Amino acid sequence: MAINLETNEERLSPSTPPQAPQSPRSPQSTNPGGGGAWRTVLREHSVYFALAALVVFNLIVTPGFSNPFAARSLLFEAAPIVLIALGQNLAIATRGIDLSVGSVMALASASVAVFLPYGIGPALVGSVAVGALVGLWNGFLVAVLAIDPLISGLALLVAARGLAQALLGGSRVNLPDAPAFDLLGAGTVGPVPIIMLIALALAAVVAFVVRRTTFGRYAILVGASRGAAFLAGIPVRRTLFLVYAVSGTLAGLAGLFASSRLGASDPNYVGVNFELDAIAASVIGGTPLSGGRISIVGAVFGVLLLQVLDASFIMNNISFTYAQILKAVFIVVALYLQRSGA
Amino acid sequence: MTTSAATSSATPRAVLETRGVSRTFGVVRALRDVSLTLRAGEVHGLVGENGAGKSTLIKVLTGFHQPDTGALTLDGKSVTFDSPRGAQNAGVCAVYQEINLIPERSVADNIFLCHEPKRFGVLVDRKRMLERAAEIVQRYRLSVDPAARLGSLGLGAQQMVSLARGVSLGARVLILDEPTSALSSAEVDVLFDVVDRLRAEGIALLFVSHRLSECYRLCDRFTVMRDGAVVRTGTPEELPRAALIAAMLGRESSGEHAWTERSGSADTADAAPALAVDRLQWGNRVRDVSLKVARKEIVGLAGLLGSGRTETFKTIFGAQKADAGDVDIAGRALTHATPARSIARGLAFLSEDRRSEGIFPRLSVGENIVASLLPRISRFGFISRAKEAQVVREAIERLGIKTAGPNALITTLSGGNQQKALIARCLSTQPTVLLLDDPTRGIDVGAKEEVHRVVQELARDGLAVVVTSSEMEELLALTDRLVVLNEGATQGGMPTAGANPDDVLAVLAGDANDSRDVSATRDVGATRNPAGADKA
Amino acid sequence: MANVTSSNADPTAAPAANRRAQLIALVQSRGAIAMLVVVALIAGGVFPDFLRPSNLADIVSNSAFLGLVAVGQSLVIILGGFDLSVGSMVGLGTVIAAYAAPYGWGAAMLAPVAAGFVIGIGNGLLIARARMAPFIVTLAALLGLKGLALVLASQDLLIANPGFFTRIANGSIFGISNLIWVLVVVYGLGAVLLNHTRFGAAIFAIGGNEEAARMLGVRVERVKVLAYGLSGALAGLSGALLASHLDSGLSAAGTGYELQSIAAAVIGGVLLTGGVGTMAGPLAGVLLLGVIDNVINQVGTLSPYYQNLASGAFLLAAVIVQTVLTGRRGAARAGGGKAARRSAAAPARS
Amino acid sequence: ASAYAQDSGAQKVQSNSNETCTIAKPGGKKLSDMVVGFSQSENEQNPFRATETASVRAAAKAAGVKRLLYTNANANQAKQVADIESMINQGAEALIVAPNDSTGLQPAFAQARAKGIPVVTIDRQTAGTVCDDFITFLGSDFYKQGERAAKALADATGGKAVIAEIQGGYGNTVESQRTDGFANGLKAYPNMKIAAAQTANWSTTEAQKVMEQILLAHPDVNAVYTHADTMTVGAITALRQAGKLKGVTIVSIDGTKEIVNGIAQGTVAADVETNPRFGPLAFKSLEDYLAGKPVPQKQIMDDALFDKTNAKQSLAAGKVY
Ligand SMILES: Nc1ncnc2c1ncn2[C@@H]1O[C@H](COP(=O)(O)OP(=O)(O)OP(=O)(O)O)[C@@H](O)[C@H]1O
Ligand SMILES: Nc1ncnc2c1ncn2[C@@H]1O[C@H](COP(=O)(O)OP(=O)(O)OP(=O)(O)O)[C@@H](O)[C@H]1O
Ligand SMILES: [Mg+2]
Ligand SMILES: [Mg+2]
Repeated sequence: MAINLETNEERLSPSTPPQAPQSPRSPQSTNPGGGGAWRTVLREHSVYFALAALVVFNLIVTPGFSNPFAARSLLFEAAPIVLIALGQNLAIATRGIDLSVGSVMALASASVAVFLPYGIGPALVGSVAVGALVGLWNGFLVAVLAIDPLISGLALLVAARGLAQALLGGSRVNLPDAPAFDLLGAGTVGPVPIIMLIALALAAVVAFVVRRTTFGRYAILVGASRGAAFLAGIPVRRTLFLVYAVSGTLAGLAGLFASSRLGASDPNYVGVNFELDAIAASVIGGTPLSGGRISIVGAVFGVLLLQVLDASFIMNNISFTYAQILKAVFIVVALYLQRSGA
Repeated sequence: MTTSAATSSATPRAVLETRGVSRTFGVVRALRDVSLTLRAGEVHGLVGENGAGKSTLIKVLTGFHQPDTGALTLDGKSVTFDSPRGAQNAGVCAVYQEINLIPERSVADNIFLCHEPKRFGVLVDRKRMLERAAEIVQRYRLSVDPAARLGSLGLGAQQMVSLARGVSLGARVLILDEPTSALSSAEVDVLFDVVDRLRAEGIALLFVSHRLSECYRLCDRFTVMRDGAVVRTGTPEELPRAALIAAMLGRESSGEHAWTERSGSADTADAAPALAVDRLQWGNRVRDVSLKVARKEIVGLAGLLGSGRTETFKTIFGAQKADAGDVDIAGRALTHATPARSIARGLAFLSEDRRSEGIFPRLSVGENIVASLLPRISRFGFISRAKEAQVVREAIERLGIKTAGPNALITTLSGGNQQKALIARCLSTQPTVLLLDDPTRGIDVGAKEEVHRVVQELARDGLAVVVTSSEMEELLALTDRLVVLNEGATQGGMPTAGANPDDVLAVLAGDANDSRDVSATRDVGATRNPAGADKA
Repeated sequence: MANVTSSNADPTAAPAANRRAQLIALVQSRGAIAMLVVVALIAGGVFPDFLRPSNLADIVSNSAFLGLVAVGQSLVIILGGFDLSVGSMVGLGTVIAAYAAPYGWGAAMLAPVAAGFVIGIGNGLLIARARMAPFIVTLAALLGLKGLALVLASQDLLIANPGFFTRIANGSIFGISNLIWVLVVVYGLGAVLLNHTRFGAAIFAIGGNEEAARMLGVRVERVKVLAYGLSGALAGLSGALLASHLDSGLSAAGTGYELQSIAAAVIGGVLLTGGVGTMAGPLAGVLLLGVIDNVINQVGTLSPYYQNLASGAFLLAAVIVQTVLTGRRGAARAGGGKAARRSAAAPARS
Repeated sequence: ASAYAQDSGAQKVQSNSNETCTIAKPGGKKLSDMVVGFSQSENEQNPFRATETASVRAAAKAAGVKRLLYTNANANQAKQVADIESMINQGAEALIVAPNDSTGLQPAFAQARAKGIPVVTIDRQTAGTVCDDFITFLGSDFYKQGERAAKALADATGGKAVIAEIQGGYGNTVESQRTDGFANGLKAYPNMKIAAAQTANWSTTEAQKVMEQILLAHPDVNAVYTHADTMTVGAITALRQAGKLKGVTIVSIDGTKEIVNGIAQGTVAADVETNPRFGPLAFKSLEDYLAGKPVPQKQIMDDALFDKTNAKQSLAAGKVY
């Protein structure tokens, strides 16, 4: 019988002693002094402040950023990542992780081309269904076979992309002009892409599910303590299974969105390293990797933050090499500021 | 019983002292202006309600927390410990309330972590380490294999390993934070034996316990804490039981042992018992368990440490799959049991391992309380906020959980209040059968009374209760009858009316003698005759 | 791990349960080795060229680079963390070695190791002191170090004066490649470090229960920082040897090592939850990955997409076998099922 | 030498170096009783790689080799060394290598040399001693490709343009030579300015995003140079979505069907060919070498330049891939 599970599993996250929780919910954790209060607010909402600061900076410095098309283009890029960040957040809340999402996007993208001969409808549905299938398989591995999600995700990350490439013989396949793809790939309402609206609507649904449904609560309870959840009669396996299935399905949808945007099925480049962006966005948005907590709104803003960051490098023509270093520094500093002062 | 024989005449030398120590966590003032003196060759008792600040004080003494204000002196010299390591090196060691060892490592590894015997100056001498561990284990009559994985031992045995470690470090100040809460009375005797020996060796000891009888048996001096401050100090003579309790609670109490006698109103006439267990088996830990509990009855499951009480509960509850045997609830068989199914059928189970199987850290008190109830306060999967809030409010009120509010984090509560929240979780599903594994472990006198009151009320209202406790007196007072468990098998029972602990031990001893388990015999022998056991 | 039965243990106590527990422990620690042998034998049966000594030697020597990284990675995982930065560090290591090579082979070997150590310490400080999540810190390092390597070497750097430095990785002693010697020595030292030093005991303790380790007097911060430092240094060493092997500094070298080394460790029975692991296991894991690559080459006609599919499937199969054999499955239900039985099956009190 | 299936897209050699390699003692071995190994460097996600492998496979069949071994290093230099070693262990007697990098094949070459195995390197040049490490290099001149692209772009824009350059993956000689060659080619045209240069990692997807954002930051961009057709596809999508496809002149490198089609339709100005059909020439070089004939150390391809004058014919003749 393992004791002290909770500290044992702090590993994915900052190792705060369990007696010293730093939760926004704890009344004790707010500093009594007036000076500390605003600092706490700043820290807990750092992702919003950081995004605001970055946007202001870009508006002043970056040529073309104030162009409404800049926002539009950013939102197009961000929509698929928002979707996979949603699934990722659920997985992280259960103290897991889903590394397969980027490759699942590629597989879904390849599936669009594979199902196209049967019509546009089957292509749309089929690609998302393939994502769901991979998610179910991942869920089976994690929930039933109790494989560590990091490893099952890693194996799927490699295998799903291989499968995607094998399906299309490694090549990119252009999608035909069809209203459905045009709508997803280029349609906007005002400056906001339709796919972003869909992603936001799904984010709202997930946020509601997390807050108000048993499934959402189960996910958090399972993440907070697996052992306690089991004894409290919570359907641990079913919850885990569902979480990964949802994550896979959302990744499938993200793959469809990305393909529509590209006007092509691209098994090679769709979703490469997106899992890392989704994880980073979640953490920056306030969902700790050690589970038991979740912040959907934070994750959405985390995704936007990283997208704006990428865009500011490209638009200022900062060489990729330096951009990568700067991005790394930015992530570390952002998270450091979130932690310190606690 | 050993008492402060040598210490009453001259005041012994002060070893570790605190002066005016304060410590706050956010808005909680866990310690205020605490001054305490630990003397060589003296056992100092630290008592107080749950959340009084005892554990926090200890963590300050061992360098785990730094005091906000105040100072520590060791041998008259001012010191600061920046980490438990620093304290350990200065000879201040602690056996913490929540067992803090490494479950995946061996007993010997745990005992010698950070002070392993070495070879060639750098390499760990494993052979010598195992030998020395075996020596220590034998000297303190711990029946554990030094090479065994610590996690494979029961909590009690782990507690003893923790103690063995403190001793092997050659500490000058040894702090024991509720060391007995997981021990059975036999083990407690071994522990006390050790403590007596250490006292004779001139070591300064700090002893924390919610079992006042133990405190009186062992301590030379008391410090009473309330709300983070020291309210009284004095010798046992100066502070008799009633005064001590009054000081702890800040009011008069009905007294520690005023257990309400059970009226014995069990519904034994019922056609089907509320819970019937027949020849239950699970691996080699639960070998043959049968018991029947009627509505309104409180049955105690008595046994030595490691006799399989916890495993029995878990098997009944479906947390582990029985290999054989039947469980009936109100006459209907419970098949393919899982916790969820058991709960739906009216069972409720409270684990003895609060930390890893009880609380959901990071979540609020409210969320902790309703965890098992979610299917019932939701419709089509949507949780009803109003019902949730109502359940939580009622539970906090009913059990008197001390919390800043339903949204406070469970980890900010003291151990006893966490326990109450977990009991509230069990009760929330309105069970017909309650399985309580050591429900009063680590909770204070006042809270204990409340738990007893609640349990007895529930039984009066028609529940069937099965309960264990590491305190035999408590078990006798609380229950209608006992079922004795030995090595995973039930061995008949006895009514508790008029019985005393020795009677139970006699039953246990008799059974143990029949079996070939020498350790059980030895443990019981130790209880009755420590001196004789010494020679054994 | 040492499973010495002490004099205190009663040999007759629950022998069956004991044996089962020992069996499980054996599978956990030696399963990867058994799997390696089985896969190698099958491969040898199907592809006659596979078992040629020169082929086997090449597999081992080519595994050295990932192998060194896997040693550090395993230490960090046992400690309860990750190091995702190792792959980029290998690439940066080759570049640094190429820059240092004109100052002699000693500089070319030492500079990458020192750089890796310093960078690892940096990771460690952020993780242990600032208490940031290892996943994120080392992920950022992965990005940053890759960028740094590219800044230093936007093109491939040919090592100017090859000489002795390039013979280090390509030479042999007693007919056995130097790389194999290095691999053996590093794994040997790793095993001693892990099982026979206080540092190793502290690593296990922190991975098993960090809070407890701190209370028991382990200098948690220091050990963590040092472990990440070691991981970085070993990645640097791997980079130096790779530069010596390939005669050049390649910023893209080592890409993907982070995940491969984690996979090797897990196949080798290191638990991702920390606190459990050996050195022999990960070595077997690395060699298994090498064998898979080699077998895919022997098939010859497999397109690269199927290679990905095959290695993903293999990784999964290996982990499933591990999980099923060790009965860790119950862990998902924590407190129930086989996991609990496993603990119950441990040596009984005597 | 026409034992190999010839197609209209076959490579033509533009220049042979004067220096040659000749086998020391021709052993009279014939390709038809030999095991030949082909080490591909990168994933066949790129039509270039796929065509290259197909070409080598077809030529091997045509030459009637006993067995063709195939490995793919997945862009991992250390793996390529291991791959080549494993093929030698499987009994390869001749090797065709598409190096992943400009350096780093030394240990593999050393093993081949020790066993007297001739090596032909194709498409990317790599460090090594000619005739010892490899007998010949077949491929394009990437630097020159960059220069030709610059000239083509200048011709198409009349020598005045604001250029966005979309580069290949960093840390790779192909990328750096195409960058440098282009920059050098532009020196002759003072009115041609590079406004932004960003990598898109050879990826269509990334190229689309990069192009989009460059257009926002530099609305005045009216010319695009990309290092590969894969990325041109993404750039075109971005330009179309921004409604700028008409006003922007595009020059690319590779010569894939998709882009040459674009030339025919008027979306793309020019495409510098990189011919991946190395199979026939590689086997011919091996054959000659084994027969004791001198083989030129460097055989640089005569790359076509596709523009609106020849796009339709090239497509019809199947010259593009
Ligand atoms: N890290 C912490 N953060 C916030 N509050 C804390 C922390 N540690 C302790 N407290 C609070 O300090 C008070 C004292 O707690 P402590 O654990 O010392 O009590 P105790 O006397 O040991 O109680 P028990 O008998 O239940 O163990 C409690 O109100 C507790 O909630
Ligand atoms: N002799 C033993 N051998 C193996 N495991 C043991 C032994 N004693 C106890 N345990 C372990 O300790 C845990 C609790 O033990 P068990 O249920 O048998 O005892 P208990 O009577 O409830 O004692 P406790 O007072 O410690 O709760 C179980 O996980 C069990 O596996
Ligand atoms: Mg306490
Ligand atoms: Mg128990």
